[in-house]
Amino acid sequence: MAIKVERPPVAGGRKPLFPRLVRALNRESFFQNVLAMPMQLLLWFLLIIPTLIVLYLSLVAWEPRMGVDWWQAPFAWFRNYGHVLSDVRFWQAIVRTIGVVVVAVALEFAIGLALALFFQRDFLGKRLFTAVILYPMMLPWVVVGLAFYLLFLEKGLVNYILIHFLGFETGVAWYHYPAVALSTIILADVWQWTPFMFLILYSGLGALPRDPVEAAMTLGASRWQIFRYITMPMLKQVIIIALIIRSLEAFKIFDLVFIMTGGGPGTATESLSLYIYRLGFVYGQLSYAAAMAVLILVSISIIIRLAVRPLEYEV
Amino acid sequence: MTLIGQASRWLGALAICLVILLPVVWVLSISFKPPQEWLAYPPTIIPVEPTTSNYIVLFQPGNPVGGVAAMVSSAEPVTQALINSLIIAPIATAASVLIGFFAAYAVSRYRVGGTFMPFFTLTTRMFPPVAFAVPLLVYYRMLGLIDTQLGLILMYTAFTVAFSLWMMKGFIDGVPRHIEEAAVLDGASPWRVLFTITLPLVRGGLAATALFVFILNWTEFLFALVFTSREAITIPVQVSHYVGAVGRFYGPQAALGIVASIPVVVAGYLIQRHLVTGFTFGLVRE
Amino acid sequence: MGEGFIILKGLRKEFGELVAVEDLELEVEEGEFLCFLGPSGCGKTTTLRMVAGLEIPTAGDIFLRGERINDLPPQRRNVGFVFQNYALFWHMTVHDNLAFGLMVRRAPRSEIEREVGEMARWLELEDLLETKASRLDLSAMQRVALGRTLVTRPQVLLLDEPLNNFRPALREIMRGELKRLQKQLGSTMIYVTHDQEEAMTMGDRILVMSAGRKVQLATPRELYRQPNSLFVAGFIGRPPMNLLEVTYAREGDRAFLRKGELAWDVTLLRHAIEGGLRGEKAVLGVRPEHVLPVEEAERRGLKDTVVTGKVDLVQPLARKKIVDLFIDDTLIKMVVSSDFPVAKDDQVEVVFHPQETHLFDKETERAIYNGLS
Amino acid sequence: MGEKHELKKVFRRPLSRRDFLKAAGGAGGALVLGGLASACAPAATPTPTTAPAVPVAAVEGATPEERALNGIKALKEAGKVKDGDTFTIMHHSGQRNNIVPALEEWNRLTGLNFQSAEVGLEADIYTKAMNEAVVRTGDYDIFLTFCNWIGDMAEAGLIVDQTDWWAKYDPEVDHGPSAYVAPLDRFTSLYKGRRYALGADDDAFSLFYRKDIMEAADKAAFEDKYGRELALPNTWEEFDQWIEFFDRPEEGFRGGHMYAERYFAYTAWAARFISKGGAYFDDNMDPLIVSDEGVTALEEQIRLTQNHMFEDAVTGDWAVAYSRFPEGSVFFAWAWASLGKWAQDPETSKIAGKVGYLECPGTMHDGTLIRAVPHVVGWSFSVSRYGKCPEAAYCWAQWFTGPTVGLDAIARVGTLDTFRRPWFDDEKMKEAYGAEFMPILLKLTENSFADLALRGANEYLDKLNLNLQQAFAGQKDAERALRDTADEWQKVTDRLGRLGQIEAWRTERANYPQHIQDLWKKLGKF
Repeated sequence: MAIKVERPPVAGGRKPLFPRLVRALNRESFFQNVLAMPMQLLLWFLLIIPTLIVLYLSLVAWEPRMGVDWWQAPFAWFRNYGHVLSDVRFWQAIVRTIGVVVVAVALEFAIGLALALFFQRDFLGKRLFTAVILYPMMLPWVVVGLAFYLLFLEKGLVNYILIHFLGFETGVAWYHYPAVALSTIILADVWQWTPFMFLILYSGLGALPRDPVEAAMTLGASRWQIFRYITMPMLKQVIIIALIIRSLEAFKIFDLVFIMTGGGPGTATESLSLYIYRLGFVYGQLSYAAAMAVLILVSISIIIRLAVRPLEYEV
Repeated sequence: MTLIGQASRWLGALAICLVILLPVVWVLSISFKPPQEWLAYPPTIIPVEPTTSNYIVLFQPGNPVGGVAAMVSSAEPVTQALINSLIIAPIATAASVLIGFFAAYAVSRYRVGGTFMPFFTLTTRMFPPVAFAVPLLVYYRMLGLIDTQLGLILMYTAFTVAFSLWMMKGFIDGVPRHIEEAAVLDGASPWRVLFTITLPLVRGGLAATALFVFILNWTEFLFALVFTSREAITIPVQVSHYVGAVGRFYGPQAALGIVASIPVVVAGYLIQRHLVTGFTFGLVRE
Repeated sequence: MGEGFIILKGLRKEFGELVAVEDLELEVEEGEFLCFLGPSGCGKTTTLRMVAGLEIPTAGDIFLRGERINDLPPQRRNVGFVFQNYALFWHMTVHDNLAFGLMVRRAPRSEIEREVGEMARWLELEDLLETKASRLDLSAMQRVALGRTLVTRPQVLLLDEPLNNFRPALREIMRGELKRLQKQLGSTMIYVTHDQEEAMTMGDRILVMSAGRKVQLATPRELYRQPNSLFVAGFIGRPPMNLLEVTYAREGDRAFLRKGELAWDVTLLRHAIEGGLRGEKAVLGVRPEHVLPVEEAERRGLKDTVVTGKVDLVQPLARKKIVDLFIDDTLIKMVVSSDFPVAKDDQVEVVFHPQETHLFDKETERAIYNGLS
Repeated sequence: MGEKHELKKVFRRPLSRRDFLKAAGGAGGALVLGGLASACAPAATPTPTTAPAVPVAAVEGATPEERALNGIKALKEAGKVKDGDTFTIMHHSGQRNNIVPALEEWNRLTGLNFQSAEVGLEADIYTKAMNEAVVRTGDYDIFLTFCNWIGDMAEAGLIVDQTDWWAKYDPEVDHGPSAYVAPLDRFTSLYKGRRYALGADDDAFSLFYRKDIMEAADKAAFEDKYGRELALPNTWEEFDQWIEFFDRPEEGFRGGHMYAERYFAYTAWAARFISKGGAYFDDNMDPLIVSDEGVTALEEQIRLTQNHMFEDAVTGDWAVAYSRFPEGSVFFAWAWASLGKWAQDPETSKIAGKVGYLECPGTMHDGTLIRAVPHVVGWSFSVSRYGKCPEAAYCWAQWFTGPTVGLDAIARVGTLDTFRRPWFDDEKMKEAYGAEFMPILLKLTENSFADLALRGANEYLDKLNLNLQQAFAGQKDAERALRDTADEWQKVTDRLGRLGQIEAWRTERANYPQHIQDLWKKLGKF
């Protein structure tokens, strides 16, 4: 009887054509750097020069309509930054935007998580329902803005329902009062972006190992205890990342505000992005906008840095 | 599960979907309404005089919307924008997700770039795009990339790769390392481990990331507006073109919104079964 | 119901088209160490998971202490389960892993600390209490998995191939540990394994399963001596039992099993054979340790047909040798003491221990007789 | 996709301002030498040349269109353009129907390849135009923009001073039988006394009311209440009473819809303010809005808005007017001329045939009624300095706005409205707008004044709007809103350079209709 001698298989199952190349490719130090290279190249290539231009712009006093090329503009050094810090409209926009981010993201997370848990079990037509739930974020943002703008008009569908079905005397002037107007914007944002939270939490939950959950079950843990002590901690990474991503995006909220209220009445619902848009593209104050952007970048960086910290100590 | 459990779950899902669907139905309804009904009061969900002209006008711009002479649609046919979007968004998504996945693996397993690099990538999402637009334009002019598909592809890849990196890092971190180590002990090369062990395990995460990035790319407006003029305009820019002397053409805008969402819905439906992988720490259950 | 501690009645589990467990009947006695043995995919783990409540049976009932527990969620069965890959709470420390079961039962803090401390001492995990579970080595993981379960004092302890990931030497030590532990606790254990040696050394009784069905439930000794089927015969014992295809023939009053030129006189057994055999094809089984060199057979006064074989391979072990013989073109393994002189290509004459042969029906694979005793 | 961005273009250095002055300096000489180098060299930014007193076109041709075509011919002969050269016009989507058919015709006539690049939101046109000023891709040759943006575009060096071309080609804007209705001839094109654009639109705000309701009204009740006969209002006081009388909130029918929203809130206020004799600035660019005229005007308008209009007027977008009025839920509406067409179309309107038109109310000054009609936005053509051949691009604009071609183009549905005097009597136009409306529109236009058109116009207006919207929403009182605006305006002026702004404002106020300038003089303002 012939005895086959088993050798440990060579990578790829057959002899490599270029053994030295393959060995080099497989050397760990090389391997890991090659992996990260494309991203680094892309980002440096595409973003470093524009970033330097932004920084430069933030230090000069320049507007396109000054009729001077941007590289010829006189230096203002940190005057732009000083002006930003003493700009009331800027601070109001910051506070307002943070408020929207906190409320909207919290709601999106809570609802998204509830939905993701609800959809863990199988039931009839689950795929179809999932598709429906994901739908809102697939619409172009402009269209979502328009739909909600029309819904909450004084003579829109929502007020019609309030008056004719819920017995309200008159409709609500949704866009009139800052807090109410902001809530409609938040509502639209929640409607549009809860699916994202659902998507990421749903796939996060799906990717979790079943074993620890089963182990906890046999150890007598209740559903809530499993959720609290097993599922959530295991999902922590995904949750933090989802929250960071969503917060960063919500912080830039623009389309909905632009279409639904235009930031009005006055500046009552103006978000930071809308203000920067006005500064840069309506008022033409590009170097002032650049300074503001840099300030925002720095401060968000610090906040996110703190938020990211817990992730770094994970195994 | 019991039949009652099934039924209650199903009803719950139905209720959730109805709430979610209300604005969708509203958009859908507008897309079938003639101009005089777009803002009409009392509003109706079912169009009084339903019309398909909002859709027809997307492809044959000469036809007045809803047969109303004053509503001559004034945009180019959507074909060009649709083709552009169908080229730009998928390529940028694939590039972003792949590049992000590799980088995420390096970061998760080897801590390449320490803590700075992954964090640094996030700054691309912190910058208010308006402030970035003009400097980028200056740079793109140097590169000759304005109003080209390649220009948008590069830009979308760069601006979404941070999300790909972070989302994929989250999923890769969730794969226990000892599974990979076992494969290494069996003599597999690191590339082989990456493609045959890790990649299948994070399939769900990859699908979710790809879907999200695709949606971002598919619906991006500001850069598409600023960086294109004729040749490379995308769907969201095209949506904004449906305006006239009497305001926005809500009908065609809604119709295009619906049409534009179809590819995303299809993509979403196709990758859905990958969304939940549910692996059990490496070994297949008996 | 019966007096069994755990009773499975008509238990069945289907995964879609696939029938994982088919109409299983089983009684487990209190304090017993029962092993589920079978190849991968035979349904043993599924059965275990049904007992734990992690899978819901498609049909059939599970009784614990006479109480039907089919509808009881796993949380309320008080059944300990040690998973194949331990399923530790990777994000927690060893301490928290151990404390988990008590914590979710809202035991007072002092009690938790006491129990966890004791368990850690007993399992020699004291130095590792503050270590994250994901950083442990395999043996420590196994001990944590065990300790985490034992801390809740389950009525039944279910173990799913817990020693799979161990080196053989360590595995042997752990076997002893587990067995001792079980005796010490006096708890009922069901232990799933695909390793017959493990089952044979540990189990009070062994349930052999194949393709979702119960094949034989017996003590290790019975399984070894009286396998009820070809499957069990081939599965139990190492090296495995030699199996020869033979033909049964009556020649007047006498009866023979023939294989080529060879013939064994089975006249005395003919009633048993004729009662069991459907056709004329049968399989003759003899364990390698019962293939005796002619000299030894004569010394022990055992007479039977002498078979001549050519030595193909000799594998010396510590005190024995395993010899592969070719009889015509059939391979036979025999175990002889290491001082038996034999070399490759020698001609060796052997006798099958007449009281230790087994006969199986070729068609039904069921045992016709097991030895002469 | 990228052929037009070959590498050689990448390093093509854009003309700097200095090169530019040099080129322009040489232009004079070159003209003498046969126009070789200069034909395409754009004229410099404010070079002090005297405006041509009597326009005598240097180019052959009986009409502006002919001269434009001959201009292209000459440019071709000089080798400045050749068949198939591509020119791009940036314009608003709403004008496609006006422009594209004409483009095809033009391309057929000239052999050039003019193409349109549309932009959906008006604000985005500004964004893209100003970006072009910075980046200088040369991707655009002509901009069709709001005429009050030309200050910004000119100062940014983006667009070319057309004054010399006007002399050379004579577009017949401010003279001759088919001249633009004054004062459109001035404010659609002038910045700091130079012609930077060619007007292509008339956006004098038009007033519409429900003729049927007015006729059926209880005339006696009106007389009892206000002590005068029910008639179309001439002054703002009469107007306010008139609106109040027809406001029936309990029936879901409101008195009027006038803009009080985020982008056009200034319109209703400005009409009152200017007619009262107000002016935005004095000659030193100090705001004059926190004045009696300003505050009273705003208080009146706030009262009207809060008491007799739907909330939508404050918080909806401008298009809301285009559904509230035609659906018959307001008595009066004030918007662009297109609302008239829209409301008279039986397809889309429940009140077709029931629409009446009126002149804009005014203010009595010593027995003279002074009317002031806001001309809100309005489109005009300007030519990019960075395009292939600015002069050829200019020729297109002149051809398109010419008396014959323009008539056809403007009569098509789109966002451009009639602006040449004879067109107001044209049958095609009468049919498009309604014969009854044309004389009214003419009067409105004659009384119209332009939006602030200084450099930074967008910013001035936006800050005014956001304060006014707050006032209309009841979040600020009139004086506070105007004072806040004035403070912000001062900052803008200082930032942009007060001297330059003073120069611009002094020329800009000369673009107001004569009767308003007279009033200012009488009130001792200027």
